[in-house]
Amino acid sequence: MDGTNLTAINLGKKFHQHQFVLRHLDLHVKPNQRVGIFGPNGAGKTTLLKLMTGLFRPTEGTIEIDGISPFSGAEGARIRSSLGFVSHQTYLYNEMTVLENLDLHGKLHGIKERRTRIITSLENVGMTDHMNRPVGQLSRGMQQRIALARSTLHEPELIVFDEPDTGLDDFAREKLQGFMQTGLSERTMIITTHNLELGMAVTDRWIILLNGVIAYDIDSVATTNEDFSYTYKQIMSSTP
Amino acid sequence: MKDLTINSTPQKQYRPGTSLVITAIASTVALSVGFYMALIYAPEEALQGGAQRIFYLHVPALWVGALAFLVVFISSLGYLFSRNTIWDIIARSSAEMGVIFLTLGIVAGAIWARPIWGIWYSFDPRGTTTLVLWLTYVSYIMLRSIVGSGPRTSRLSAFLGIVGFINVPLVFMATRWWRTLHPAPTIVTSDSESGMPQEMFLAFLVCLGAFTIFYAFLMIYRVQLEQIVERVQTARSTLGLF
Amino acid sequence: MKKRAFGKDLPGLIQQTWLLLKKDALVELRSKESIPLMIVFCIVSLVIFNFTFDLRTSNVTLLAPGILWVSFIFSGLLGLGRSFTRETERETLAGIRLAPVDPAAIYLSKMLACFFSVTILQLLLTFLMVVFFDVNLAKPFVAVALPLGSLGFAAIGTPFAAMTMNTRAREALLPVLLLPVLLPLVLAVVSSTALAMDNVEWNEISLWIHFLIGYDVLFLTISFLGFQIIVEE
Amino acid sequence: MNNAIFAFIAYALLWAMLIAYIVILAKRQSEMRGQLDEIEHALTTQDTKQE
Repeated sequence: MDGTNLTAINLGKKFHQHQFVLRHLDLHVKPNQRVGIFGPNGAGKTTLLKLMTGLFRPTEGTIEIDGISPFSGAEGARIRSSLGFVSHQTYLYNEMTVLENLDLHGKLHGIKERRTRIITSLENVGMTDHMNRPVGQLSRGMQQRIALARSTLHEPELIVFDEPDTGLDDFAREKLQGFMQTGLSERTMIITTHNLELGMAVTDRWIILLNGVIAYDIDSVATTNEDFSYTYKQIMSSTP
Repeated sequence: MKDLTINSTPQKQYRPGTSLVITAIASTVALSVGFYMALIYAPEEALQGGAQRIFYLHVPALWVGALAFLVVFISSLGYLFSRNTIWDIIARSSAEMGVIFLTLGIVAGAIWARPIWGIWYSFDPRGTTTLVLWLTYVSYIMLRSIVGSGPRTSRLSAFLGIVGFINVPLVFMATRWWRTLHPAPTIVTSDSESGMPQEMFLAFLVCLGAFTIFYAFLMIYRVQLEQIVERVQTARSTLGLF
Repeated sequence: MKKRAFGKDLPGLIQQTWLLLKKDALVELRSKESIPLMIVFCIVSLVIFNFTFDLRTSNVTLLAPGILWVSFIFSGLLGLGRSFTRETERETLAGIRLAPVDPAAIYLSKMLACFFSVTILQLLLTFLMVVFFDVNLAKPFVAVALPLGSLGFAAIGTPFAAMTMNTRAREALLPVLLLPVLLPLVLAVVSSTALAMDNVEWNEISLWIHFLIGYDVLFLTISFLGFQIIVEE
Repeated sequence: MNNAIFAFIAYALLWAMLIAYIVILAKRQSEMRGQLDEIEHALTTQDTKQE
């Protein structure tokens, strides 16, 4: 498996007529790279991730995964199904059981041997005991684990995490971290989080996003955790 | 950061220029001539008297309303296919203009109907269709103001602009059949244009043309204004970025 | 060679539509939310009509088609809005859109879900009309007009509900936007229901039935093609 | 003739509406032009500061 690369050129997105949330953003993510994106609230992190996954259509510029735009017809659909997205929203139907939710997404992704794949992904997140319970009855941490199982069900080559640790307790966060480090090897991964420690532990390239532009971008080998934390705090404290 | 300044606004700018001045002069002249012909030149209609002169205002206003909504329809399609903001600006300007002219046409019609038919409003096919047209574009403007400005609003209102316009002939057909299959109200709905004296017809045509030119002038002015607003707001958010 | 319609992969479209439709049915069966709400609203409005119009056997046949369809449209609007706001509460629609799903499949599934739920509503409403007001609605042409009306309502109501789902004041905005577009449909169904109750011949009612079919086909096509521009962000 | 009064009302109404509309547009336009000048001025001073 070669992994997937992602290229964004001159990316821009606006929701209101005159306000760009992101503008003139260039980013290249190499196969198997693990990128951590940090920044204050409203910096455009979630927007960037939703553009990557094809949930948002760019207002300006292009985004390509393995050289293909996620909006280009059948090819684009194939590319979109090689992506996984974990958000702080679970995207799960509370009325349906864990198994029904995963089965629906499995079918929509056109996965063969769904049953074994579902069991495997539930084992990965340690939720096999709860698969016949409605999602609405599970705790927030459990729901987040199911969301993780949902987004890795189709074995995506590029996984995008949008603040996956929101609302998790320390124990659940540790499990998440372990899963990211060991369970998702050989994948391209992009993660945003406010938890700098968690972010630095699971990624090897660190980006700080500020007001819709990349303010800082460095490889983990080129810096130390302390230096990066210092830079991060400097940039954060400089924002109004 | 240099390229973030307002000079890089992608849309083509209309400068307050020749087209605006020409249409301004043309519409002033045409409207003056039109009203002279409508009020003085055209002979008094035997049956309806002075009230008939409202027609030189009523029909052109409704015609411009319908034309404005045709423009909304076309520019909505244009926006969906090209995603160029200029189409959206034209659509929203034209929708506003259409509502204003249609309101005028409906009110003028009511003022005419009171002395002639003895009622202010008749839900005949034309009356109903006009009212539905008016409602559709009032709701169009409401949608825009509720969702706020942005690409999503432009797409949603383009869809509404298309569906609303396609709906108009359906409303007309449905109301006409409704009346033919139900007892019709005992009022004459025909304008009996066949027996119109030539002077009347001429005055009518001049008014029609004058209103159309006036619409063109207002549109140019309105689109220009909208582009200035766009520039101001882009500049503002650019300043915010610094 | 795959079968294609409007540039879409047809078997995939049908399969996705079926999946999403089953999902909607399951969610509705478990939550028991929209349909009971619509039904109770409908009964309440029938009771109110009974008193405000002072319905008796002498005038009820004249007013019945109007009452039937007004109750139907307003209860239907309630369920229509609900089916999309339910999807936005936990952004589940975004979850669906993450999978390679054709927006047209989302449209078809929501449209069919709406069609089925308003059909249930309509059957019950017809039954209640008979019980409460003793009008004879068991006519063959009524059976033709009712589903055509429901289909048209679902066809054009679905994109409008999707349009308003993320807006402020959506409960008020949906009827304001939708009712002008529904007017021809309402005229056609009320007229054809009234004619059908009069036991007219086919050639007298055929105009309206053809009109209804045309309306349904037209707005199904427009919504089918245009749904993508409504759901994308 | 009584009917002529109705015509007169209609024409007066037309002119009142259209003039009101044009006045609103013109007001808004001059306001916006003022703002634009202000912002452009602010931008140029900012540019010279940066240089």
